[in-house]
Amino acid sequence: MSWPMDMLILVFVIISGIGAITVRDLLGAAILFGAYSFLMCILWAIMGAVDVAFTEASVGAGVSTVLFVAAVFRTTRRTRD
Amino acid sequence: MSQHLPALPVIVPLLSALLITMLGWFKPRLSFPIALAALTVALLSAVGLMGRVLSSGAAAYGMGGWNPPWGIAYHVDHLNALVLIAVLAAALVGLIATRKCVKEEFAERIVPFYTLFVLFVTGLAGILLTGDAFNLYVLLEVASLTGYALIGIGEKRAPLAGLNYILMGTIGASFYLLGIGYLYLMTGTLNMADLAQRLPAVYDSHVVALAFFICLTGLFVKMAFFPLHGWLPNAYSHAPSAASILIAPLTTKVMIYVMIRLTLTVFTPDYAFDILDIGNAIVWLAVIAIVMGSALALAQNRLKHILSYIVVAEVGYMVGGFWLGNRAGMTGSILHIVNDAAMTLCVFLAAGALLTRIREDRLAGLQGMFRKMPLSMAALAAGGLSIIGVPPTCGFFSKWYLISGGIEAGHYGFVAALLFSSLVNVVLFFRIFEIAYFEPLGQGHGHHRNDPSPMAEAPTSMLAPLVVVAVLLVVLGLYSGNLVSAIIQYAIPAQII
Amino acid sequence: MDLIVSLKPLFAVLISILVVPMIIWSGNRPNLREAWTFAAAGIKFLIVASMVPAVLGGATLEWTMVQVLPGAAIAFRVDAFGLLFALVSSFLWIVTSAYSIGYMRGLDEHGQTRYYCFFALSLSATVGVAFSANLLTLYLFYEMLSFATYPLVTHHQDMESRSSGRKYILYIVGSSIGLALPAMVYVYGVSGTLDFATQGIMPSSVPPAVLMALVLMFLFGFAKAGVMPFHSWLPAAMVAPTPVSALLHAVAVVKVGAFCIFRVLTGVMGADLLTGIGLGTVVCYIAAFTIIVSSLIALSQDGLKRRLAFSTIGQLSYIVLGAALLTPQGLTGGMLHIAMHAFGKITLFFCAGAIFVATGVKNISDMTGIGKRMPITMTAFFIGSLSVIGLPPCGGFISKWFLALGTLEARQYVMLVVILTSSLLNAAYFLPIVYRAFFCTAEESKFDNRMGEAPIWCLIPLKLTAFISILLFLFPQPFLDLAKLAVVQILGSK
Amino acid sequence: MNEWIAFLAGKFNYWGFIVLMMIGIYAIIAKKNLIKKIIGMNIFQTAIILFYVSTAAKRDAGIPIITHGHGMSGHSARAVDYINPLPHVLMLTAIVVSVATLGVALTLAVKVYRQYGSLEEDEIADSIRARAGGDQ
Amino acid sequence: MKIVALASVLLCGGILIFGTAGFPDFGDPLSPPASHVSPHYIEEAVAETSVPNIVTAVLADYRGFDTLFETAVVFSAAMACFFLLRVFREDERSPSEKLYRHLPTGIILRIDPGGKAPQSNEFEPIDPTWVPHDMIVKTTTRLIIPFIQLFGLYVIAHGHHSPGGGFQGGVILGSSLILYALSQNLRMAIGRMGETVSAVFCAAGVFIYAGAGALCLLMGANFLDYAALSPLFGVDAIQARSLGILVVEIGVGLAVMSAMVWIYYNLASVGRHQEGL
Repeated sequence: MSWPMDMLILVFVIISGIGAITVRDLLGAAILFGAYSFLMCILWAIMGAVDVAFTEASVGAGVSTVLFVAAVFRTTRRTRD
Repeated sequence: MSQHLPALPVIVPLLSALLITMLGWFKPRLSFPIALAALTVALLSAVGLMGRVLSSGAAAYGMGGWNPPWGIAYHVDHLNALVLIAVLAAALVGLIATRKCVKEEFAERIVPFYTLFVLFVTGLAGILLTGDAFNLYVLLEVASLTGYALIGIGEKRAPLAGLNYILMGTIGASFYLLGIGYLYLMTGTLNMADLAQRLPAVYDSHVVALAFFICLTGLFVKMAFFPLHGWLPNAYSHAPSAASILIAPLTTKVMIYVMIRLTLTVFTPDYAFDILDIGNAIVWLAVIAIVMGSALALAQNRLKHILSYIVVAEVGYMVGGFWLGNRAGMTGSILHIVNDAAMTLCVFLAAGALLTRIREDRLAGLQGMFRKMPLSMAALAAGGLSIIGVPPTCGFFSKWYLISGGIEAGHYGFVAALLFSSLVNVVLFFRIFEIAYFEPLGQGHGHHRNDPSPMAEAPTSMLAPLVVVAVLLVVLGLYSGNLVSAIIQYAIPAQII
Repeated sequence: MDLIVSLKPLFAVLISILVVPMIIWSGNRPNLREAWTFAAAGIKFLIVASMVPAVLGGATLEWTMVQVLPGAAIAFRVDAFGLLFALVSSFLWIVTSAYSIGYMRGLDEHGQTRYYCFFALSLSATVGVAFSANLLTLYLFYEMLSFATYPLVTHHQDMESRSSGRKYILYIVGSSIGLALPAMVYVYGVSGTLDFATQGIMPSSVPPAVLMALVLMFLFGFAKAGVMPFHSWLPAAMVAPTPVSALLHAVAVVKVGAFCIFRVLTGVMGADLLTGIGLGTVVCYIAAFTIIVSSLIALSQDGLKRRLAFSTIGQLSYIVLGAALLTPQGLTGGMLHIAMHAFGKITLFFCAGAIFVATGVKNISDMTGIGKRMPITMTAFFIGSLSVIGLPPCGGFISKWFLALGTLEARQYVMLVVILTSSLLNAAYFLPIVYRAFFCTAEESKFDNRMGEAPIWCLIPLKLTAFISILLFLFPQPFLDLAKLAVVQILGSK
Repeated sequence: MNEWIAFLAGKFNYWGFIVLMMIGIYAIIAKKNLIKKIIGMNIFQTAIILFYVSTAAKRDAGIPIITHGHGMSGHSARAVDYINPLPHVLMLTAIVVSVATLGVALTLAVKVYRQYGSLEEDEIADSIRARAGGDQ
Repeated sequence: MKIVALASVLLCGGILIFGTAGFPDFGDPLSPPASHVSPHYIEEAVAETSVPNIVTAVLADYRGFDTLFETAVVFSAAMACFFLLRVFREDERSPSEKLYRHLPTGIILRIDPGGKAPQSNEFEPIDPTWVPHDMIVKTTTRLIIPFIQLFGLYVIAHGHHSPGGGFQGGVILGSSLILYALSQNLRMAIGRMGETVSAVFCAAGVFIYAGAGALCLLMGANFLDYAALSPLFGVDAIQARSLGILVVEIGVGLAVMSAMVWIYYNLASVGRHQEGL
């Protein structure tokens, strides 16, 4: 594990996390959340937690995002905050 | 088979829940009998467990045949056997009583309803029995997720209340998880007994203190301890009555059990009461919880809202009693877990019975109910008297221990809060009784009225369990002495006096 | 002293609970329903009376039901004092049942089945209080009585009874939970037991200030005794049907309050302990205050039942005073007053009810000349008044005599003055009624000369109680013996 | 100074988890949109997972899969060579729990939307008030 | 509100940062987690369970009970979504207009509210939100879905030796079906794997797991003690554990796959199972 890489990805994770809760389009938020999950998955892979990373890739970045998109599709994309 | 008893109260309901889905999907009529059988077997094995604990002391069970620090162990002693019986019995009675109700409210959803409910009980039973801190989290999630669904299915504001419950509940559970993580980081183990052994070495580390606080905060959210109670009133009062009957008596009590277990077994009383010395502060929080819960209950004008806020106040009783840190207070707290389960079941069941005949639970709608539904109202009165704390109902005796614990600890604020809350309960319940007793045509002297409006009681399948529970309140009260001397006194560590 | 384990006390308490299902079951057949009530009342009295020989022989009957707390059980114990009280209340239940029939049918009241049920429950609770062996059992039946009487007080179910019921519950339950319960828990905490004992159970280590607080908490906590300022529920509760006021608010409920205070002062605190630190005097003065002030208020009341209510408040404090004197004569007087006042006051209430049934009149100012209309009733009223004032030839004289002796014995001369003043005041608020009823000119009279008494079911009980009031003056022996024995049991054989 | 840097760098993953947790809680409390709250809840959960995974880390150790495979009879694996597997196991569970919670939460959000036509908390509160007013 | 939130969040973070100071260093091999319980797993897992992937060994055996309930959580989530969303009576708020496609020609009919729906078998109802699918997407997904599913099966089966296992495999299998629904439409996916199948499979998956545990109970050992199954498998106790893990992984895979698909069906169609993403 290399800590500069680790730290860099951590920063990206935080950025995408902040992005996911600030962006004013819920679909965008859902996609950013997917990105967040995927970056997190990379972070864990780097930290050697391969199984967790694998699960996060399929569950967090995959199914969760799809569920978010489905929910947004069934509700609304607009939001005021 | 008897060595497998600790596993049965969890496994049997789990398997049955799956059976309900697999068989009930094709034959929905089967779901109720399976659920009934499952809970009965679970209750019987819980009683068996209690017998075993009484005769030969605490028992342990290693899941998967692995020994504790490596595998997950179940651990049964007086404390959790008692709470387990209370929880399973309350669930069983609730299940029987709500049969008609469920049929009406969830016409096509009977199968998922019973599946979720049995899973809910599975989760609670697991929480009570497990001796592994992380396993507790998983079971907590089983119980919570099913609880969210059962609450969110209601009409009107229920989905929103359910969503709020999810958000708060998840924060609570995650805090607990984080606290366990801190403990794991400091000790490297998740087994409760093992944790208790390895923790003393790191007692001086503030990480352990932080872990304790985080866990406690999480549990406070889950048990709706004021001011973290926000989710409870709406969730319980907007849930369909079948769901609130089944959930309200159980969740908060089990969470209080977890708090007791964590403090007594994992952190040991020495740490919680002497090293951290936070007992006094938490009792003051409980005082606030009791006072605010009671005061907020006064401000409500719907039956189920009132009952929900009473639950909030009762949580304060149990938390405060436990943190008094003396034997009387803890006895009161543990006794009150059992009693409050029965009391809450009784009043919510009575409210459910009333709601089968009146659609709106505004207090004004209860006029003349004593004549219309005398038995249901009598049961509500019994529950109310028990919550007020009138002998010989069980509520009196737990309150007795709590008050004497408060006096013993010199914590007169807590005593005052308990009395205040009792008085508020008097006002609350007599307001209800008054409305239900006085009838719409209450003008003049009421002479010459020979046309009693027809009685319209709730269905017998609901009424019979209700009456049984109401009678049980008195029986529990009369035998609370035996309960304390045979069981509860062994549930409290000997070093607490 | 012999201890006899006996189920009798339990049966005496349970009999009127067991009859409740019967009453409900025969709710549609009034005659059968009232027969059940009579049967229960008769059996109850017989059970209680059957214990008299044993108790007079110096024995105590005991029955422990269940051990609910370590050192405190739900248990019954019949001693002389408890038996005296139970005897009075169970006998008066028979009489009141008869009166109820006349009254309730005479007015064609609604909800009569409910009425008889809760009446029976109240009597269970009353006898339970009388026979309780410890403070916990006492409290249990005390609360049971509070809740069982609520439907009776609010029987009319109109706005007035609603607000009275509210006041009733708030005062009675509020004070018992807010004051008596914590005091009781404290007593349990320091002494580890709640059983009544000959010289009390309080350990000597408790500081006087705490004792003082405890005594006051009990005194005001058992608000049924109507010690001021916790008295105003009683006038409010007069909205109840008159048999309820008669039995419960002149005998059972209020005497239960006084009985509780008696028990606490003598059985929990202990006479020697209280005398030692002069606490009895404090209670004496509180009682004296109530006696005088309530009599003064009674003077200004126009409603007959309200005047009787304030009179009751004053008379109750006589009993408290008797207990607080803590001398043998004083205690005897207090106990006797429970019985004597009961018969006198119930006669008065019966009369008030009979007047209401026959004429519909409630206020004293409307009763001018009623003596010609209802001579029997008003004669009984006169006898009752004499008994309550404490004049011979009525039972009330005897209890007041002992009370007066008690004040001398305790050297509380102020109390003697209080008793005498109060007797004067009693006369001042009762005798004008009698005077107004009989001695008036034909123009002043609001009634024509026709005789028009209340139904026979109303008349017989009030004649009976009036007669017994006189009889008790002539033959006070049964109660006097019990009271003397009780004093020995309370103070220890000195 | 160096100690300070070592302190910061030695635990930087923990700082990351705290920041993410704060983001999550902030979103749950302050955001009015229900979906945003749910995203916040998920971020909060992942933060805790990150914490656990960080506790598993071990310097100079490999992923927790025994490389020799079967039949390694002679020498057994040394603990220092492999990353601690236990937190990974726990976190697999936690991830699955979080997706399950997410599913139920989204379901309820959809239900709420169908009922009130909005996902904004304040608008929903307005419409609840309007309906309550309409009742009376 | 925002300021309160910010303040409480900062307070919370501050407390946590304060707590972090007492942590063992990141990656310290001597920290308690690295030195107390976990070395046993690392050193003994292969000998005791014959599974080289320690995570799998711990997941499905040492802490198999956790995993059982984790699967139960997924099951209850799926059940909860069904319970909450599924619409059984198609009455309220039917869409204002309905679209039908004439299958042989692909022509789309628009029926106004109140209009009579075509009765012929040649018409199929389609979503009002429907947009014509892109041919490239359709064809590509059709091509890759079998491979995704194959990979999913591999992940389940090879969980003993490489990262993966029931969960990951189940999710991948489920995603393949979701992808199918996304690229075609929901009705076709439901045609492939109906609601009954998903529900029963989901329960059956958990049942396989719990049943395997209960079977051990019946064989006289503790719950989930796969070693007791060795007579059934015909292998020694250690190998039986390995096989037991495989059995439960299959159960997990089945349950998770159906659960994911089922949740998606209900969420994407708001419980109508008619139209959706």
